[in-house]
Amino acid sequence: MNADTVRRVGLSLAAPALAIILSLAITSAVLAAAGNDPFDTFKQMIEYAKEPRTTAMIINGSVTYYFAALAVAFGFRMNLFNIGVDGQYRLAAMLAAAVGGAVSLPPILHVGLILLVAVLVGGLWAAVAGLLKVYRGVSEVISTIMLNSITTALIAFLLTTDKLAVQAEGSNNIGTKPIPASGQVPGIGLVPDSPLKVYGLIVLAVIVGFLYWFVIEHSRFGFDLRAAGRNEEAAVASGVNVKRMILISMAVSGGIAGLVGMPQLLGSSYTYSLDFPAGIGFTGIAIALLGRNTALGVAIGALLFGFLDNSSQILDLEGVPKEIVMITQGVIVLSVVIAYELVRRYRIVAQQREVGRRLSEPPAPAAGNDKTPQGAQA
Amino acid sequence: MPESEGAAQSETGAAATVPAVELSGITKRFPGVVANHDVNLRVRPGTVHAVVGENGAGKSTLMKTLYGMHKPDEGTITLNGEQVVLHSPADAIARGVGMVHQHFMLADNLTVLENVVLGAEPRRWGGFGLNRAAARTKIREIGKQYGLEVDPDEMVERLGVGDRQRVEIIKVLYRGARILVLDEPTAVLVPQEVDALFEALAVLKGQGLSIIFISHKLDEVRSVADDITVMRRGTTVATADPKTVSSRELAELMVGSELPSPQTSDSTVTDRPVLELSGINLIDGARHLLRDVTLTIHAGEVLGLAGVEGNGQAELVESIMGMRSVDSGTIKLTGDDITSWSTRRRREAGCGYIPEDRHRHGLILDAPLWENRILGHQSRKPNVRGPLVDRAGARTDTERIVREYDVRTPSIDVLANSLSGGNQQKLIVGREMSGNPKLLIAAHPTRGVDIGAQTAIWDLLRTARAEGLAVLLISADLDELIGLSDSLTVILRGELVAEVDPSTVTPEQLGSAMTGAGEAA
Amino acid sequence: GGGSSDGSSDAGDTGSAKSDVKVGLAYDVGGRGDQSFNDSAGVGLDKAKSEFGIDVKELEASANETDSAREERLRLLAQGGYNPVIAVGFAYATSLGKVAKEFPDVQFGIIDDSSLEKVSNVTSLVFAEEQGSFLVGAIAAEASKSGNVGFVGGVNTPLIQKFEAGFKQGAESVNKDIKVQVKYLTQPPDFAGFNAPDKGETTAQGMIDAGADVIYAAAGGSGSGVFKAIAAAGKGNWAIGVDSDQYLTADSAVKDYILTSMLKRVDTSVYDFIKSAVDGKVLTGKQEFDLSDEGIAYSTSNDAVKDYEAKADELKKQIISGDIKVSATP
Amino acid sequence: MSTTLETTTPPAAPAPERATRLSQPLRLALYALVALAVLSLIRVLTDANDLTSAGTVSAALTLAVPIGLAGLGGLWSERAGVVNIGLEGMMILGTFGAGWIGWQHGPWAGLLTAVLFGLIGGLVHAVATVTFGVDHVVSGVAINILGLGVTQYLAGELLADSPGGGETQSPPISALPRPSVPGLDGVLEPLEKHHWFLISDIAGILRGLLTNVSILTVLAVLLVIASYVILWQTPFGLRLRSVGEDPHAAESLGVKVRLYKYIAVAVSGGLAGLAGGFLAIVASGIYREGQTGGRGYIGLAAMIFGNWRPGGLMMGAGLFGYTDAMQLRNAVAVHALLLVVFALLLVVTALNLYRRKWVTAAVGLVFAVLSLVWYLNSDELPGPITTMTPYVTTLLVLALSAQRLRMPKADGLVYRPEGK
Ligand SMILES: Nc1ncnc2c1ncn2[C@@H]1O[C@H](COP(=O)(O)OP(=O)(O)OP(=O)(O)O)[C@@H](O)[C@H]1O
Ligand SMILES: Nc1ncnc2c1ncn2[C@@H]1O[C@H](COP(=O)(O)OP(=O)(O)OP(=O)(O)O)[C@@H](O)[C@H]1O
Ligand SMILES: [Mg+2]
Ligand SMILES: [Mg+2]
Repeated sequence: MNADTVRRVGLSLAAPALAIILSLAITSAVLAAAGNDPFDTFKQMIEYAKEPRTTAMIINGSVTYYFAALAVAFGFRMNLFNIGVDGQYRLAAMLAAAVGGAVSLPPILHVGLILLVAVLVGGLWAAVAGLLKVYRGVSEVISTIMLNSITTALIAFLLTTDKLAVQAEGSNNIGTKPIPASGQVPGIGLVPDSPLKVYGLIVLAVIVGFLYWFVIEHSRFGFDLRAAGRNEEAAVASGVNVKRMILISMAVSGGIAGLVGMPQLLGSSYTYSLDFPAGIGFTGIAIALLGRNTALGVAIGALLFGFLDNSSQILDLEGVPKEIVMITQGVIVLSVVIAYELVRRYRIVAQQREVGRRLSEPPAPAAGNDKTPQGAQA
Repeated sequence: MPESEGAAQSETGAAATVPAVELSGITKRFPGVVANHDVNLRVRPGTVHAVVGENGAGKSTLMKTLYGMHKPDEGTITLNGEQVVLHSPADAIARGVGMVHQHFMLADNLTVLENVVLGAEPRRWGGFGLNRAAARTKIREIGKQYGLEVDPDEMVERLGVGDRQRVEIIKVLYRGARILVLDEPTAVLVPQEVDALFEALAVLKGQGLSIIFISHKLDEVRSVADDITVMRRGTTVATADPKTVSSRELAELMVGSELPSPQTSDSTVTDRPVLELSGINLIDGARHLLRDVTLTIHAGEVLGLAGVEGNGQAELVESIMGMRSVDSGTIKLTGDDITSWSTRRRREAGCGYIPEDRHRHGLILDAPLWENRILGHQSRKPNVRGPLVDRAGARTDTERIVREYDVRTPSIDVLANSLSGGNQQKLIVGREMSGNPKLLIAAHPTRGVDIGAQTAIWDLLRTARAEGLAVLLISADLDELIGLSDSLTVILRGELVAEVDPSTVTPEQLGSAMTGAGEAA
Repeated sequence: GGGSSDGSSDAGDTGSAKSDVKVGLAYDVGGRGDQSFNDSAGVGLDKAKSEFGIDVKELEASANETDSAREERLRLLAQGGYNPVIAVGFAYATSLGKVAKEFPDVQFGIIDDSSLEKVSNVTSLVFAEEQGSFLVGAIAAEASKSGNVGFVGGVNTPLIQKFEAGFKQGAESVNKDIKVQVKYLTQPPDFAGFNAPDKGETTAQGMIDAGADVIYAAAGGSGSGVFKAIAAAGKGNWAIGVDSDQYLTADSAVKDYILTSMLKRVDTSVYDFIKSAVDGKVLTGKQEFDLSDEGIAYSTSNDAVKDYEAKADELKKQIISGDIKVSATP
Repeated sequence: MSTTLETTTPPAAPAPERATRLSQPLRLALYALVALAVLSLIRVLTDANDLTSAGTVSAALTLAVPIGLAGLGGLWSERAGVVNIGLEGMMILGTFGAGWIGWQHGPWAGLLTAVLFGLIGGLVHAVATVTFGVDHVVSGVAINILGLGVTQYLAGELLADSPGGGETQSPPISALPRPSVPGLDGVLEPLEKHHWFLISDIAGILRGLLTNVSILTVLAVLLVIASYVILWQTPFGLRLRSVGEDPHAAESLGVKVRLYKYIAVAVSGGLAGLAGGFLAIVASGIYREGQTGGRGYIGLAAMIFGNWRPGGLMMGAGLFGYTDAMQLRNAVAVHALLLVVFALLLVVTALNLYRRKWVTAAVGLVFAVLSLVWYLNSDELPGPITTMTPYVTTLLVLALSAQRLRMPKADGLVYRPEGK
């Protein structure tokens, strides 16, 4: 048994290790092909990442990614592919920003209100796809893809000076009315001697991550969710109301998506403007898959992507095209799953060997007798 | 056992002609499992050769070897005197071997024609195009020749099991197979269909084809086979002569246990109605799936529902379990009207359910056993505490089920799909029996399960019944149905058409009632 | 990107009088080689480089990046001893606001934004696009026989709306009941509208089918599509380019249909700014480029425009003198 | 025997689909005509002549082709049971290939490269999903990231110093021929210009479809037809589809499952690459970063929309291209579309009433009224709203008709050979 656990741990470490090596190798090959010294490049990135400010930036980026990936992962847990996280968080951020800028409340309440609006908007917007799936049989893949584009148009429609937007004097940018201090979330000096503070909402990220894990792994709801995800028909037979589950999980996924924009909004920009980051929802998909849809795995994935995205800034300065990190990201996603797949296969074979060892012994009748269905008469 | 071995010797000695199939010393190992060990099988040309053995005895594996689906680790395959090495089913097909698999191998969304010709398509447009017309005619011919008529252009998903079985056989004949392997072909058929099948086999035999026939139904085996080979724990332990051997002897050769008979002991029926259906109608668009179904099951009663598959049994079960909402009529469980209840609530109220297709409706194959134990009991102790899953509770209770119901598994942490079907079934039965249910819906509880497991499951049903459980039993195995039921109802085209007395009815009479032939009579 | 690094290396030998000023420049999304806005800035930089033999470093932006990324780009340049540092595009405003504080002795320049004009070490380089658009609008109205002209905006942002506003007013100043069709190809944050020639072509085609015979393409890279559509419509239809003189850069099949271009001399602004730094009396505050200083103008390289120059120059005088006030919002 | 036969086929089964399938072409033609009549009527009422003008149709065609080709790629691989989210990435590879080679060696060479690059993307997907049995979505997403990263990286290396090009775009690519059916224009144009009921509409549509059409558009249409013939009328196609329906059954009949999956996914990639090539060479005449703008995903949607069949896919892509052309070309016409929606909803509501689906009918009615009210109280839609048109329309049509979708049975399932 003990040897077993050792092996199991070894295996679970083997996969990521294998993946990292693989992706490093391929990335290096690409770099070398273009006449850049791989080793030097990695060194650059790591050196740069070690600077306190960059570290803080990496963490901040990861916090945002984490919400996005969790949102996607939640859907995946019951076989829902929510490609719409991108639209959901943008709409949520925009409306939450508008509300936050419009009202003035005592600090905690103000922040609470903004977060609430964001979660509600994200959830409801995602629920549209849920409703379409449940009542009209529209694949959530299509509907969320369409809703992403609709969101863009909707935001453009609302984000004008005669509606929700204001334009600062002399600026060509346009955004919602800035959120007053009472609605802002102060940063945390998590990284020693970094002038840049870590988003205060990292706390929320941790909480949401914990809840995600707890609900999925330990609650009845989570069990139903995973059951429906793994064998819908069996779930129905077991009394799970799958339609309701689809609606709920779509809404929850969207609710989490609603939080994606919050760290940026409440921690740094305080307004939703034309240059508010878009496309995080798609990164979220990759990270969710990279993290096997588990709270911890996703966290690691988010940090990895955060590191690659931010530390690549230095490369341009050194004349290395920073697009290289995108290649690395793609390769990592691929090689991780391949590595996991190989390990998984090994596990199954091992397990069957187990089953076999206990069930089928060398066909010596003596050994056979006690195993004959005779014993079935309980 | 030795004397039967002797019998085997004389048998082989007697066989003058070159055997159509000769498997000698076949050994097949799967990771850690010896599925076949030194298997010897010889099939005389133009005969029906039955292979019997308990679940996991290695029959399917052996046949898959003969069909080229995997290579044997040791041993040789000789076809019509010529030793061959089969790398793929294509090789086997090319050498005239055809196989009908234990679980249907048909693509639902393709037509009968497409399923049949796949891999051996008649061509047109200079070899580029698929010649449907030619295929159609050929399929019709085969149909006429062997009485296996099926509409070539029908979607397979619309076919009942009987027709599917036919399609499987047509597939094989279409490829001009001379050696036919049928792996548990009758498991899902009613007597009339079985007879039809056997008629077809007779014709084939008459044309000199050799047939290998696998079944768990020993009477059947004895009636159709010319020779019988018995497998046990992965190897051939004996050959027997169907004319002389009795089912009991066969069973002993197979498992050393005696052939169980599903006779119910004296009636335990009470007058407390548990399930009351009145005027149930279920309509899907133009289709009237259930028409005015009314029945009552009392505590301690096993009500058998006889019917050819696809006549509304599944729909009825799903209506009772609340997986479908009926269009009219009421469903009562021990007095309370549950017509509008959710499936979960009905389960909580004491409805147990052994589904017809354990893989689709009964289990999460890639989840460990203990999680599968929770399935269907997500809202009840010992699996949950309040809104949370109680892992410890669920695990200990799974241990109990594995113990009490003799589920053969190394641990409760293995995934359900690494259990053999028989053991999977026992797990499900154990699960549904726990939380002492008032009503148990058992659909084909022993389908594809070997005699040992069958006995166990039958005993379980009896004990539960004695303790006042009401059982709705659905089965294609009419002996089982007649043997276990206190009362029998026949369903046809979604209607309850006949009540028969299990103590007097014969399988044949029941079968004709099921197929509507009874109506005329 | 890869191309940019060589900037610093061969700086020495190109220049005549080697200056020790090091200029950092951060591009907007699309970057060097977008044949449009960013390139225009690049041209100014190159000119300065070869004239003063200065050291330059160009950094590219990537799509969908956050403020902190832009911030970091500017910071890296400032830390790297580059001074002045030029940010191309209004998207840098927020991040520059922060970085400028961190590096008080570095002079920053930002194009298309003057929200930071109060900050002493930020020079706002802004343009009166509406003025130039007004002129080409007038020219369009003059050239149009159908009394129906079109405006194709790349992405629906306030900046591009300035072009629209000027164009409309200009056209109406010539023919008060002229029909002006307006279409923006995409909505932010979908900035594809600046490089979707296919969308541009389809839209222009639609405008032509709806009667337009002169179309103003304020759509960056999508303009080439507009030119295609006009060329397909044949003689008598005109396209109007933007930013640089596209008559000179467009491919031969369409160039003759480009009546004129609204010149927004980002290159000049960049050059002037760098020059001022090299000369040691760096420009500060809000530097507005407009018709008066040729920072905004319309091109006359296509002879076809000759017939309309008189009118245009007339209007130009009035705008400079302030007799005509051009509003910057539609 | 015979009695058995009758009763074992589920008697409850509805009229066999075959019957309907036979009359389907007729039905579709009828629908098309009715739809056209309605459209024409609305055109006459609103005189939004762009609804059926040649310009709209040919623009719609150009916008539909890349989506259609991408969708066709999706169809090939999903028919073989491999979900292909990676279309976008393969398409991006295609655009770059076309741009990079296209500007140096001409459009045909560029096109070939586009297909080749897409094909490589497809093979990566095949290796991951078929050989390594990786989850199809994961591999697809990874390929989308890779496609973007690789092209941007390569563009930086290969296009940075190209004349008139740069790190984010290629120099112009010379155009491909745009043939017309000779003599047609002269006949149809006057007809169209009269704006007669129905006649002018038909004239306009024909003119859009048959005159000044890019050779590549023609090729694309041929490819759709070819795909139908190959997949549904040849042994090869049957085997390929069987692999997507039930690989184990196929395997048991000697079909080389993995081989067919590989072929399908490779073809899928090639088609996606071609879609990218079309964007770069025909639609834009240039490669530009971010040119695909999510069309890969739209293509996927179009394929699902079309129920995994070439005909349906064509309709999906067509609908999208048409509405997109509409919103890009002519605001008045888009406004008129509100009336079309109104009409559509009325019809559907009527159907639902007939089917006694009260709730659905009610919902439909509400939306119908809303769209009518909206139409009457506005004379143009705000710019941003018009850009929604294709997406909203697609959702709308799906919501009104999405039920009987039937994807290949084994689509997206990882296949493992017997005993492995
Ligand atoms: N693909 C496989 N991989 C690993 N082990 C296998 C595989 N197939 C069969 N086995 C092993 O071979 C044994 C025989 O399996 P097989 O399916 O031949 O039993 P069987 O005689 O057909 O049972 P049944 O009568 O229920 O069909 C099984 O118990 C199992 O342990
Ligand atoms: N593809 C496979 N991979 C791994 N193991 C398999 C496979 N197929 C069968 N087995 C093993 O073979 C054993 C028996 O398989 P099989 O399905 O024949 O069981 P069975 O007893 O025949 O079930 P049933 O009673 O439903 O026929 C199981 O224990 C299962 O673990
Ligand atoms: Mg079996
Ligand atoms: Mg078997």
